[in-house]
Amino acid sequence: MVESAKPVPPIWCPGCGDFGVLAALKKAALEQKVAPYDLVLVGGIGCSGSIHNFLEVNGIHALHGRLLAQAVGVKLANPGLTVVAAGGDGDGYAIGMGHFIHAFKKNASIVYVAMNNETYGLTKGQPSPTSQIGFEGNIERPFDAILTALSIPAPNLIARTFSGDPKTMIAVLGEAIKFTREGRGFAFIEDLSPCVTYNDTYKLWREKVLDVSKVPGYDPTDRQAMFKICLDTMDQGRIPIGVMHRPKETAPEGLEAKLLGTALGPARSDISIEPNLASYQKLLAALS
Amino acid sequence: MVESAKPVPPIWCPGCGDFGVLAALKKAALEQKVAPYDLVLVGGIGCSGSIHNFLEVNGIHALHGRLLAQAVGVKLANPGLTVVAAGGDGDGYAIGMGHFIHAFKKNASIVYVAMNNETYGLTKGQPSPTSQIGFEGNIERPFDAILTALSIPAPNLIARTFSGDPKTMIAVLGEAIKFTREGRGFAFIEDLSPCVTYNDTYKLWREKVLDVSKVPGYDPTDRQAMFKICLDTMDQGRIPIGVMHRPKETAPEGLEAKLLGTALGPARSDISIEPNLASYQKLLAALS
Amino acid sequence: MPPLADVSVMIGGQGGDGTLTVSDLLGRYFRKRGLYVYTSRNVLSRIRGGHADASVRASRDPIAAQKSTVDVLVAFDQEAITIGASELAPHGYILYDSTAFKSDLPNATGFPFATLVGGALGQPIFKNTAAYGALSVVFGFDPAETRAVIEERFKRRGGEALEKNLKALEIGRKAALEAAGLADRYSVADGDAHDLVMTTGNQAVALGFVVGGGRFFAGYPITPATEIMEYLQRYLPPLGGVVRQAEDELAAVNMIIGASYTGARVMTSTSGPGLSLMTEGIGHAGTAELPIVVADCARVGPSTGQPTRHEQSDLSHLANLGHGEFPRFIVAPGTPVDCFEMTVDALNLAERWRVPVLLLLDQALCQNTTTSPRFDVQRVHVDRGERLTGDAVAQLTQYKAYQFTESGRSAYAPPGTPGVWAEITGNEHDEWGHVSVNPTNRVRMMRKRMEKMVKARDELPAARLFGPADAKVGIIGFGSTFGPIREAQTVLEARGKPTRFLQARTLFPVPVHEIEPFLKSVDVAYVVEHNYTGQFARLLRETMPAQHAKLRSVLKYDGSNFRAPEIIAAIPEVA
Amino acid sequence: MPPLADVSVMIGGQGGDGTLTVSDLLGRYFRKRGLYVYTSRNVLSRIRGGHADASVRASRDPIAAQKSTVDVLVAFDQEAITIGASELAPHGYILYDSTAFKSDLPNATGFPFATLVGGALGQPIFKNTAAYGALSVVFGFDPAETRAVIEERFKRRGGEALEKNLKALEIGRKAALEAAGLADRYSVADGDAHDLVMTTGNQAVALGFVVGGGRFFAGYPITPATEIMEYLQRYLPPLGGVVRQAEDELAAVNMIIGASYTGARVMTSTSGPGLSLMTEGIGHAGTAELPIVVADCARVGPSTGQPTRHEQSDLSHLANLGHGEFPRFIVAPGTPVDCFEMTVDALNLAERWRVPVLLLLDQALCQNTTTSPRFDVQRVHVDRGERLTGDAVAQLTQYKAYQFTESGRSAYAPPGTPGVWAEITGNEHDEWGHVSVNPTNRVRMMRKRMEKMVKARDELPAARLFGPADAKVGIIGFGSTFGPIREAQTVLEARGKPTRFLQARTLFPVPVHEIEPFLKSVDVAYVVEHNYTGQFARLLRETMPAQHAKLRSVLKYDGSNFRAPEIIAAIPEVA
Ligand SMILES: Cc1ncc(C[n+]2csc(CCOP(=O)(O)OP(=O)(O)O)c2C)c(N)n1
Ligand SMILES: Cc1ncc(C[n+]2csc(CCOP(=O)(O)OP(=O)(O)O)c2C)c(N)n1
Ligand code: SF4
Ligand code: SF4
Ligand SMILES: [Mg+2]
Ligand SMILES: [Mg+2]
Repeated sequence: MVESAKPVPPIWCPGCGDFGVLAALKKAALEQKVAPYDLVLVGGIGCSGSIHNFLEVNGIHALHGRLLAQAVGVKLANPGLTVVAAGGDGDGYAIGMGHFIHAFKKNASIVYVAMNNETYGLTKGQPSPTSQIGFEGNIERPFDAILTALSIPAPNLIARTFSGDPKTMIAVLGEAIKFTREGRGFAFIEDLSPCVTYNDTYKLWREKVLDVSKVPGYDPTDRQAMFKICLDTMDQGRIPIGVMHRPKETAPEGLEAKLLGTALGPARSDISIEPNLASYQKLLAALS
Repeated sequence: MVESAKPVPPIWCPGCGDFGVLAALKKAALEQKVAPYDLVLVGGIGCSGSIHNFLEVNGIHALHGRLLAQAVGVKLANPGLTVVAAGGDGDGYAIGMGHFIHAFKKNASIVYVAMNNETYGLTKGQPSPTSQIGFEGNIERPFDAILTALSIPAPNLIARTFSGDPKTMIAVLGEAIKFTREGRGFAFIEDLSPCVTYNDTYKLWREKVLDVSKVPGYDPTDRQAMFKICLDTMDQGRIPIGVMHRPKETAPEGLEAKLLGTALGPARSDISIEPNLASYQKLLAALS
Repeated sequence: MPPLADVSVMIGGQGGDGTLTVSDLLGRYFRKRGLYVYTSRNVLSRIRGGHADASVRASRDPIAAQKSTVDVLVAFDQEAITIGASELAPHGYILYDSTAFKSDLPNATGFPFATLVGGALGQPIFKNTAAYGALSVVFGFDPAETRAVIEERFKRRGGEALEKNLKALEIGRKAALEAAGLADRYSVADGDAHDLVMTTGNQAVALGFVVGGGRFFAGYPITPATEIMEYLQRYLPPLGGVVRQAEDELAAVNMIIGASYTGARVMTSTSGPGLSLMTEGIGHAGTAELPIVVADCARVGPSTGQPTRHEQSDLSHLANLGHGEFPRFIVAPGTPVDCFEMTVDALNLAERWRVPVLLLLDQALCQNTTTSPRFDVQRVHVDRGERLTGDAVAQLTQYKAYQFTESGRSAYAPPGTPGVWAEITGNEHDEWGHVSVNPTNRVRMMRKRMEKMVKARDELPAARLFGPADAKVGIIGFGSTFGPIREAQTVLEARGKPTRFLQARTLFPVPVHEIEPFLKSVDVAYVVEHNYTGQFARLLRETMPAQHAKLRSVLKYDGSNFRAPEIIAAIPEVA
Repeated sequence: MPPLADVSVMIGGQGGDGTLTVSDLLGRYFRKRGLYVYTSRNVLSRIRGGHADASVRASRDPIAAQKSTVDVLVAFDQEAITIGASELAPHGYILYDSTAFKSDLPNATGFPFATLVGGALGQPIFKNTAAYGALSVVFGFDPAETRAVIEERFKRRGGEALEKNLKALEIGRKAALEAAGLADRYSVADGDAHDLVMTTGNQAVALGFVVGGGRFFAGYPITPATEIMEYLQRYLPPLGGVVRQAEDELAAVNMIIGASYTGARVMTSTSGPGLSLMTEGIGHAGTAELPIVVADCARVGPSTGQPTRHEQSDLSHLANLGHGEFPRFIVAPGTPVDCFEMTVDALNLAERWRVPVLLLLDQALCQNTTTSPRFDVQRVHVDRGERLTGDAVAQLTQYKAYQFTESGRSAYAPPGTPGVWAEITGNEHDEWGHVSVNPTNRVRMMRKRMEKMVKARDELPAARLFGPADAKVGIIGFGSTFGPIREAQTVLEARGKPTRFLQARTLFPVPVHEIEPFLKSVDVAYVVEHNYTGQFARLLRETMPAQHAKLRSVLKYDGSNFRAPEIIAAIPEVA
């Protein structure tokens, strides 16, 4: 057996919510029988973004905020890979906001786990786009990624989990991996992953989370209804968790499927001259 | 009278929807009695973004996609100015998407007119984030800025107008200018402004637009209801126009008001040493 | 007048007047007559209206630059005359559309093209084809071939479009034939250049990318780079490749980085503003050792600058871009064939050395059309470096993505290779790809990366030398200045003033091994470039300070590209 | 042993062990004794865990660098010994926390700090204060003053925190007093440096910004720049200023551009990755002639690199960043007083010349603390250039934002000035600010902008010279290398080997008028910098090629900053 990069021990503070994501991801990948060499974990920059170092998988440490652009590139170039992007709320919703919104629209079949701790952990606790008013002087209303995700008309899987609830996490992550492996498009999971050092919300969140599937009228195929359920839940001071959108569409709607059908794609094409010679000569002959 | 930069003739193709925005803006600014030297027009890069060259106002031609960041800087530095940012759908929803979403959240009192022609005009007709499927090979579902605007929890003014309907445009632009001059926060108007050269949608849009205020249950203070009205309207193949959100809040909630209260702000502060000497000495003395 | 062996026609008008069509039709005709052809344009960054002009030049000799004088000027607006008159040759003549304005110039004839065509066809826009018709009379073109050009050009649009254009042609011909003294005013000597293609640098780059094995492209529209993406949107999908218009340049460069990680051959293309935005991404590729190619179609900077106009002022940025230090190769083609072949080189170099390769182009090279020899697929060689397949990996005991090796190149097994995983990062890392702050490792990794610029030296595109080896006046240039410099050399040669021209094709790392001997061989060397500070000359001074006294700069930064006489005039030793 | 006149203590442990607190407490004590103090740190880019260390140095002479040897090492983990032992002076000693591990080294004593404190106070985290207590015994500190330091440091947190720290102190003292042969093992000579402040470059920049009239700041968190934003969040709002944490660096730089347009004095601060992202914005400011200051707190690059570690490898990027060409000034302070004063200079220069000014810092300068003379507000002068008020505008017949003038500076009337409007753009423009492609205007505008770099020459921060004018060995440096270079000079001076040091404070445009005479005056000049390619030396070679043979590079790029002996060792003429 060839020796390959070994995982290093997590660099997180003891008790950090990110441990939950790591454990759940390990479990879900195993349950979904993804070979480690077929799984690509794209990490952001932040405490959360180092997650790929702690697993025996292909890992690419992207630039701050660019993990989704890189992840989409990976998937389109080799649709055979299972691609999971994971990073922080600062990474995803501040510097990465443009790519975040466009990821729903592009709808490539990748999983994105945004590890939301309502702060910038690695740079020591500044407010992030999801921070509450008053946190470290924050005066802007917190961004709600689920509401915005629901506003983008594309057949994405949308969910929120909580690191204090590993069972749901594993189930949702498993569903998301499966969803993307079926080529059905973008699967977004916001995981509430407390930063015990700068913003310890474990207790608060445990009290506040509310599983939307328990709310009367729950129908994850109906954007408009879910938008209302989420807003109402938030108005009651609770945080909705669970699957917020599970598209009706079951066909492989993923961008890579639309672009490539069943072709192998750029990474696995034979690019030597011989097999392509006829096509090349045709192209060149068309020059006038 | 001192001679200052004179407007140049518009460079738009005859019939371009952007002429509508120019005319309406001129009218609305006049009606709102904004002195030309107190009005700052921040243009994006695109056909639309050159609008500031065609009016007798302060104009700053921002970088492609950065007009909102620059406009917010203008307002926070001198809250006495009336600030209108205007640019294209490519500028605002593609390269500028991150700042777009954050503009709602920041809620500085500026008007933003996104001139949506569902294409990149100035670069000759490529698909933009709002392009329909099939337009110039586009395979991504169009982004709907109004739905997404409604998903961001902040007391913004949100509206859509149509260059083919100047009366509504003038009214809505006037309301937006007034809203921001009262320091109430961010006012977003998406104007449907057809590109007659690359994507002539005048006729189609004239048939499709539907004034939401005519829809039963119309209540622009209720995000959730408006979200539903818009989705339903779209499901019927129509394009909702009108005011989609008019916040209940009437206090000066704008970011500049929160930060500065009634202070004059950075641009108008006296920064000479004398008047500040005592404060400076206190700061320096605090060094240990 | 004797037949012209080198003819130039300029067509000016308002955006939308169809000036480009006239130059295109003329170009097609001249090519049929075995001439070398160069067409260029000078347009505003707006879609309609505003003055714009197009030029076509045809010659019995190879050319890749505008002529310094205009033989015939076609004016659809007054501005065309204001601008064009100063360039008009003494024997030159002006045809103008008298629907738009009147001119008193003695050497000018007005035709109411718009009115004539509008009356006959209902659509004045065909006035451009009428002007082509009038020109065909002025130059004494063969009527059948003149017509054939129209048929070829409009056959795809077919039907009514073709018919109306043919009618407009006749209207123009008739008007010119009826005007006194215009018929056969000039004649153009036929040439013997055949089996050439007419292409732009952008098209050649797109073709080079495909044939070089490029299969993943992401970009964002920007003048003058957009056509590369547009060509690839046609070329790549049938080959199983992917082209994406990204939401911005940050996404574009990061998408190709992600795709490169999987082992695909990738490229993006952009111009100055987009390039500036890609700065962080390019540095990431350099550190993470992910091969990417970035084509920069330079235009007038800084900032939004002049989007449609010509400059070569991105070189300093390219050579130094990015915080920190990482290796990069900057290669600069000078002709369409270069564009084709060096895009392949760029892909090979990027993958072998696992570095970002920056393909530096300029607006004139990108968008002007040149007659070019056909591209030769036989000369293309795809070299993937130490790329590991599953079988090869199985033979290993260890797989380290950043392994220190003698050659300076680490083998790479893309994700999906059974048994191994690639751990890739833009943080400083050890051989395994694990984040490391160990100072010894840091120093080794820096050297590993930076020494690629030394070790790859002999694989980088070689400079080309033109002119006698004993000439004492040297000229150095890159990119589209190739055309006017070669032309200047020819003129000077004929005057008995030989020069030696080094066409640099690798600009960074500066090929000292090529340029130093060259500098030593001449008394003085003129570095010709389109920028203010003499960017390539600055690099030469930094790397070969001992030769600095020989260096002179010939600079132009007004938005237009060099013409041969300007270069000659700037060299006192031969001017 | 005689009293130490220059003492160094290193404290190593896991992140969260509180090593920084120990160095801070020691620093406070030494300052009370009239010593110059320098504290530095070596931390990982992670919040807890992983090895990190802090160092404190105190000396009777001014210092701004680490000592090359460690007198006493405090180890909370085994790694501290692995790393620190090699730096330990021959007479050095190690105190370690025997709760964590055991050591057999002869010159080491273990104390179960964590257990002792944990037992008595319930919280082992106070072990760091216990270590401070033990150190106070080892160095024979005055007990009352040792205690007073704790009181000062924890008085703000007050109550329980203060009480527990005081108890931990006593626990540490007691343990050390009971250990054989430790008490008064060393003594440190008192100094006579008083009325100094202890500060970092980041704090000094923040203060300079405020006093220089800066009122608008937008930034995005990034190590090692974040503290500038954090200080300003405290300083500015009471003065009517605005500080915003933006959504990213693109927003930050564009927000300050917008604010600058209104006439406010603005700044952003960042480090490499953010700087790369700001490239396009900085070029926009340069073209639009909107004054901005960008502070770059350099760290180890390229890409994400080593976020917490030291380097000076952004200079080439800063000097060349951006497509196209636009003017910029790069100024590089070397001390906290420089940081304060040159931030003011940067604001003045930016506004007078309407250019981007790049304030180049480095991690060591930004984050290490130095004893510094107090900042003198009397030396601060606010110069707003040709800024037009409403009254001044009323006297004009014309107002052109980009007026061509003899001085090269155009007057500016911000929006809101009655009667005029500012038309500002990053496209090429005429004097009025209207988009223009006129070639003559283009050339004039390029010259207008670029010549600022020539015309402003005598206003740019001047280099400083140290050492005898007739010394034949020259040293050139910038930024935090000031400290170790000055120290090296002092050592060499004492050895009878004089050197002359030019501290460059303006790096770009290269101050040829300062450096050329300097180079001419010496036989050889060592350019000391923290990067791989010798970035400043490259700029010198480019601009003064005739002097190139004298230039030598002394480079370090392993993430740590120079110590004086390393510099001495690199200069064969004196080593
Ligand atoms: C372009 C750029 N800007 C800033 C930084 C500095 N930075 C590193 S991590 C981080 C934010 C981390 O916050 P988040 O994404 O929420 O991750 P967390 O640490 O909370 O998991 C920032 C701003 C960077 N690395 N790159
Ligand atoms: C950073 C950058 N990328 C690309 C461009 C090229 N560009 C100019 S305008 C434009 C898009 C215009 O589309 P839109 O914003 O919708 O405006 P429209 O012309 O349709 O009004 C682009 C991509 C640029 N100027 N800067
Ligand atoms: S700082 Fe916060 S987010 Fe980072 S590892 Fe510690 S607990 Fe987790
Ligand atoms: S190209 Fe389209 S958007 Fe641009 S000016 Fe013409 S009609 Fe308007
Ligand atoms: Mg976070
Ligand atoms: Mg548009």
